[in-house]
Amino acid sequence: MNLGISPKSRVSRLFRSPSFRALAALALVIAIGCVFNAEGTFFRWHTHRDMLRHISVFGILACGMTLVIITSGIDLAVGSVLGLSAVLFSLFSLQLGWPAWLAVPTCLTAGAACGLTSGGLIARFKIQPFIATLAMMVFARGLAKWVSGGRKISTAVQLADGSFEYREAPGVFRILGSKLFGGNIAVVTLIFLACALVCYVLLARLRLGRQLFAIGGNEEAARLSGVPVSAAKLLAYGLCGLLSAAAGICHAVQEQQGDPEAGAGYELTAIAIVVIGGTSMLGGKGGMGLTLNGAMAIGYLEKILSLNAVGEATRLMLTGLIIVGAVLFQKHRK
Amino acid sequence: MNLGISPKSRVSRLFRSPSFRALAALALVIAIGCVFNAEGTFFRWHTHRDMLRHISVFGILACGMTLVIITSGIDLAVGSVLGLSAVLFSLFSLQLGWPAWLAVPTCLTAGAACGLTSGGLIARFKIQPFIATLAMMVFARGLAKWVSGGRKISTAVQLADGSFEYREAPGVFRILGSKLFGGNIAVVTLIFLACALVCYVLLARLRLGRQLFAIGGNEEAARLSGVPVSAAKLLAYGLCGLLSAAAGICHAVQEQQGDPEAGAGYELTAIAIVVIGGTSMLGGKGGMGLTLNGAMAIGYLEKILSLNAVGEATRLMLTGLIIVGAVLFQKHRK
Amino acid sequence: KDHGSPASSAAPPKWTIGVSQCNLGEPWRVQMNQDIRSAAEGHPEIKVIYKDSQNDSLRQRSQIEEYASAGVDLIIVSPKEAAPLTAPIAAAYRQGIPVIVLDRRVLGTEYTCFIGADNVRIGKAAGHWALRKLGGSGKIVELEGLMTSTPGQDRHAGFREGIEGSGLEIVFEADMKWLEPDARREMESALSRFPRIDLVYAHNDPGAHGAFLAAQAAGREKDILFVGIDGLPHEGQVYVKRGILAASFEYPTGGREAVETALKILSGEAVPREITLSSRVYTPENVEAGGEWLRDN
Amino acid sequence: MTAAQQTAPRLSAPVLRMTGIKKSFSGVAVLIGVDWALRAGEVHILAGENGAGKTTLIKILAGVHSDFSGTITLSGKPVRFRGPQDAAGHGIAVIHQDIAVVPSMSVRDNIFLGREIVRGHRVCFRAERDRARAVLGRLGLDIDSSRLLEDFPVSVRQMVEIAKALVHDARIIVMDEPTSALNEVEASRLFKIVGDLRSQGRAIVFISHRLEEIYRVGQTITVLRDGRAVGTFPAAELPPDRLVELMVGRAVDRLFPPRTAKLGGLLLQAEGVSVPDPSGIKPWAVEGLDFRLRAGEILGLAGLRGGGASELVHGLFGSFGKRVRGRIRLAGEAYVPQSPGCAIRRGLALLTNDRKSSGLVPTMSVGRNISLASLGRFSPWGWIKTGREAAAAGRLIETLGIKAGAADEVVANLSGGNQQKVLLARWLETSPKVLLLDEPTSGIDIGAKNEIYRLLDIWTSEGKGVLLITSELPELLALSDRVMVLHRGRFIDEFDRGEATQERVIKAAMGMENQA
Ligand SMILES: Nc1ncnc2c1ncn2[C@@H]1O[C@H](COP(=O)(O)OP(=O)(O)OP(=O)(O)O)[C@@H](O)[C@H]1O
Ligand SMILES: Nc1ncnc2c1ncn2[C@@H]1O[C@H](COP(=O)(O)OP(=O)(O)OP(=O)(O)O)[C@@H](O)[C@H]1O
Ligand SMILES: [Mg+2]
Ligand SMILES: [Mg+2]
Repeated sequence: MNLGISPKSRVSRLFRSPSFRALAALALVIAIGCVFNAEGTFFRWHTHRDMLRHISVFGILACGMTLVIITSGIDLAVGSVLGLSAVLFSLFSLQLGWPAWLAVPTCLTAGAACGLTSGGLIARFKIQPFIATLAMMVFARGLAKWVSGGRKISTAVQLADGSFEYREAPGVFRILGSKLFGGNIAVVTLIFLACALVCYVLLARLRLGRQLFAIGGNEEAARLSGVPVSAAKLLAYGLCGLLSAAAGICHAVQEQQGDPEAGAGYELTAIAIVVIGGTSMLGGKGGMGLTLNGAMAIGYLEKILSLNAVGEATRLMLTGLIIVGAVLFQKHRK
Repeated sequence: MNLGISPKSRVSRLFRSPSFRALAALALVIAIGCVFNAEGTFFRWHTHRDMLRHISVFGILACGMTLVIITSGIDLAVGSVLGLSAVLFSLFSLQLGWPAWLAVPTCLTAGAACGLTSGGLIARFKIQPFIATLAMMVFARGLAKWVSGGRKISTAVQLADGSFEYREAPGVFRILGSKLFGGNIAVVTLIFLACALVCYVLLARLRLGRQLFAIGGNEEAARLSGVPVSAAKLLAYGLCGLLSAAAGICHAVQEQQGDPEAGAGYELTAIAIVVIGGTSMLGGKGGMGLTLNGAMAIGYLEKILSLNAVGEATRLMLTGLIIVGAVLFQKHRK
Repeated sequence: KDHGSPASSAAPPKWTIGVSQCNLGEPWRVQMNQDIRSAAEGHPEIKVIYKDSQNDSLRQRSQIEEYASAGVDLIIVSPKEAAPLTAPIAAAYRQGIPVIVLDRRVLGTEYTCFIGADNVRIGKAAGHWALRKLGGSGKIVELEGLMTSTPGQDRHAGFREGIEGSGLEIVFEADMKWLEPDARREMESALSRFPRIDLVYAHNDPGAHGAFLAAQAAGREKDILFVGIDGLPHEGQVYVKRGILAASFEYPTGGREAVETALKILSGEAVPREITLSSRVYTPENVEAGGEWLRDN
Repeated sequence: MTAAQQTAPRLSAPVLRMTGIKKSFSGVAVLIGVDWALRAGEVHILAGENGAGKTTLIKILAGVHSDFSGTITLSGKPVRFRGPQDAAGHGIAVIHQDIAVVPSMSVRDNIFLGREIVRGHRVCFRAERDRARAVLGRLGLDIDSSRLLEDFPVSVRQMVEIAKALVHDARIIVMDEPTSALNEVEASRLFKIVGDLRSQGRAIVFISHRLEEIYRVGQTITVLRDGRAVGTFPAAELPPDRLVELMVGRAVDRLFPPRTAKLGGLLLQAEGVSVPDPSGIKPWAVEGLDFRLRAGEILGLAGLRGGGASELVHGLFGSFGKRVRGRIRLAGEAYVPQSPGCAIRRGLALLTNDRKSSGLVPTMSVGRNISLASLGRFSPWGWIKTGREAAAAGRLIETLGIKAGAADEVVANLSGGNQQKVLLARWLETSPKVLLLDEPTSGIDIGAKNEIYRLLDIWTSEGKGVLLITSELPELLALSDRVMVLHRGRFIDEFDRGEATQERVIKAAMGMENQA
């Protein structure tokens, strides 16, 4: 039987590969940007730099979300864990004056603990991921408000007499919130790219990543092939929590404060990034490359609408249309 | 081959049946209410009446969401379509003075059109439900803002000279917003129950219902067995849109205005109601009885926390804990 | 302090006040509850219960019904919406429970007292201030609060009225929905498009702060004046002290006034039907001295 | 074997003719011009090796694939189906190879799926229940039709798939490997039904890889090879050897190669093993079982549905966690089933009988499916050496003759038999000591079966032990050194190679003490 693949079909397979199709969606958005370039502003580097800075926090959340979605799960708590971590980090660094080497790991641990808790409920008690992480989403938001007393935690410290005193933000805030390479790229963008790289390696090269794909593809088959399903799921949610906490730190350093409301609704954006990239909500398929693409597509879309100062109503309608357009463009390329 | 089922196992099957377990979760919440009864307030009928009135709008959304989730889909647009329909209904009734028999069907049609559009993208163009309805969610919100000019549409009509004149709300607003049977039950609650009944019959008795279950259980098998998969999905999303529009009308009559921001975030609550009831996000399993239970559980949970004036942070944390508790309680009954 | 020891808390509270706050997601509203709490602290004769309706008028409506049926002695409500809350407030009022409406109005007259500030007036004052500061001409970026909300609309309308007929030009406006990250993103776009921006008018202080951070990142914060609204002690006022904002216009919460009025009502004194709060402007010059009261102009 | 042929009403006009059928999947041609015709009152066999295109041809007929070239003529009129519903409307019922049932629905709902009995739009439950009971009774299945199908093993699912086709009055009934999960008794019942249908003048298309079945039911045989119809023959005129040669392209001299492995020391020793019933209907699926397996031995497990053989191997493998009772020694050391991972490390391998729900990971490629159970070996310190992984997968694809476009082809695109080989490859890659094989040759073609039998002999010669479950009795008898028969979870009888006959095994399996 001749099942050899002709050169032509190899090309057509490239065109049909998910990564290529994801690129097509991004290309469409960029093309729109080139047309509506706001008097050339779209062609300047700092527009792109700002887009990358803005999307970084969402991108970090999307990295963790990718891991979880690949196991055919979902994590609704990423936004709340971001808020919790932003509050904790500000509290430790700004108000209690902890050094960065202590504050950062503590926050990451707290985030990972939230993720592990959801993961435990899902893996051990077989609660549906949507419910378990919904509960965590509400709980972590409550915790953030409780820790912060419902107020933003900033460099303004309340003194005994009720007046406020302003303190200098510590070095870690300045460093993480700054730009590098002659102001050409934000540090948070580098953090995002580093997270993406780590997740990429995990998914593409590490045993754990392969196990996550197997779980998403057919959990029972994975279990019977010796995949430690519970442990792998636990790790996926734990990592997702950890990355959410990292996003929270990035959010806090950019805002120079910890807002207990930070990250509300971000879970939807993070999921949208993952899915627009081309990863399937059903699990077992996808990857970090796609998520990176999805992040850029959403980032550019927002940037273009913002650059052109499109009014809110029109902006929303256009966003809806362009999302559908981009996804259709992905599908129907030949 | 004697594989007859003993009476004992029939009882244990009842205990393990999803409907029974859903009731267990509701029972847990009600038990909490009986303990923390806010000086007896929990035992008065109007507490329950108000809870029912409050949960009705969410419940109607959850009815439509149940249909969609059973096909293993999701509809994120319900909240936005609610907002759009609230705006349209207020515009037609309050500002343009259309009679109810014209305004109500027009709004329902608009909602159904939104649902059918998402359904078409999903069934015909094979876009993932999450993405298609996310796009619709954004689009419908934009449309609502555009139609309303970004303002709430109320009985205050701006005159030519810029001043406002208050008009009497038309009869339909008063009737739908009122209570019946000696003020013992709100009209919107009756609308909710009617919607639930219709959906119950659809799912449990009609051919379409069975097709939806089959699609959710194994879409490929359903297709091979001759189920008109696309048409059934289209109808499910269409009905979900229609019910969202009905919820929008109920929202508008209660608020006495059409707020273009109405329903923001309601989709999460609607999904939570469906899933806490016991319907699986994976599709193919569940039912309206469960959703009704879920609506009551969420409704009572909110009511109890509100009656006891629990603080914001504590309220959120308790909500998270009780959701997990209720779901675990569902699982671990013998 | 020894809670609950019979010696210190002489008598149990005489009156119960129910507070219904429409949303605790905004710092300004957290501050309002805080103000109520600190004002009530000195009065052991009242007990205050707080409920938060999570930005949902129907939920707030249930809360008012709950207070009415629980028979509290007075209700303080900061309504989310006028139309949907008019009926339940009127019902409670008719039942004989005094109701103080804070910040946003309800329709009709069936309440005891309204306490609030005037967003249009504040917006207009900001406009006048910008006009004076820029000397009649300049390019302005307006970062709007949620434009479907009345405060957003009023702050917008007032500001436009304030700068009407002058050479001030609004070159860029965007809805940042009261959110700092959105404000920063919109400001970045404005900065990339316009080489010259003289003033940023944001409908709240976090918005102005987000805009400042964007400008700082672009190295242009020195060329631009940032104006915000709200003037909370730990937010706007601190920003002004640090030189981030050129001005922050106070939007008073009325929490303290509400408690004072409530005490008067409960002890039988007559109160006016409407109390309009006056507000202050904080600038680097006057912030240490506690700001300057806005005069009507 | 050839009893059914004489009564065939010969040479009526064809009810169905497919001509010049061509179909390719994303550039790869699968069918390159197939012509054949089907007459009423005949059972028409489609034969061919795995991946020859039988299922693809059937799916075209069933309206599943609508983008093909060629023509379908139904009773002289050309037709083109827009979808499965359309085909069903033309009187075509199909039993699909990858059993198209919805596990989360009840048996009854599955049987009437797509063709509910309705009054207006309301489903008539009573009518459906009665008709379901009738058709299940015909198939000899005594189950409560309101129970969920997921409570039942794959054999019941297959019966339900058959029942689906039978409740509708179809002119043409297509059966794509309907017996792959059925045992002897159930299969005979099906053949009787097929005979009845034929005498009613229906046309039946039957696909099977079991030679004896082909000759038992079929009158006409069409052989497919490499996407072409090689020829159509009356069954009586095509001797089995020739059929095999036509399918495989070479002669298979002995289907069952002689056993050469020498028995070695004790490998697996079980005393008083009890395994819980996964569906929870009875407390134990297997109760108090003792057995031994020596190195180099193939121990056949026989029994009817509910006999407990599948549960036994699952229990040994740790699929049910630590709930298995009894003392087990593996290669001389105590072994307690804990989890599949543990079992794999101890040298056990389990090929399940349900490749779709518990075998394949459909979203993954062939290569990754193969390496899944032995990932640890390719990933020291957790880092996967993709080169070594691909090389190993390539080797096995070669050894087992898996027909896949490439090692990175998605496994869901493979033909059924090739998917089964992928699973075999997965377990071989773990280099197990004891192979637990539950229906290892389900859906595999003659040529490949022959290869697998040869491999089984080689592996046992290397000292591996095999627990073999298969519903194909000839296979069981030819391969097993010993056959152990279970009845309702208990040991009932045991036969050595010499004493085991089909009759004695069936009798024992039905619960009759067998002392002849
Ligand atoms: N959806 C698909 N996409 C790509 N290739 C496919 C698809 N379905 C089938 N194929 C390929 O078509 C060929 C024929 O498959 P088919 O299932 O028709 O074989 P078969 O004769 O039924 O084999 P078996 O006896 O193993 O069931 C195989 O090589 C298979 O890999
Ligand atoms: N006809 C039936 N009616 C009801 N339940 C059944 C029936 N057949 C099987 N079951 C249930 O399914 C469970 C699993 O069956 P099963 O797979 O045991 O047996 P098996 O020994 O593997 O047979 P096979 O040789 O067909 O694989 C049984 O324990 C039983 O509870
Ligand atoms: Mg096949
Ligand atoms: Mg079995």
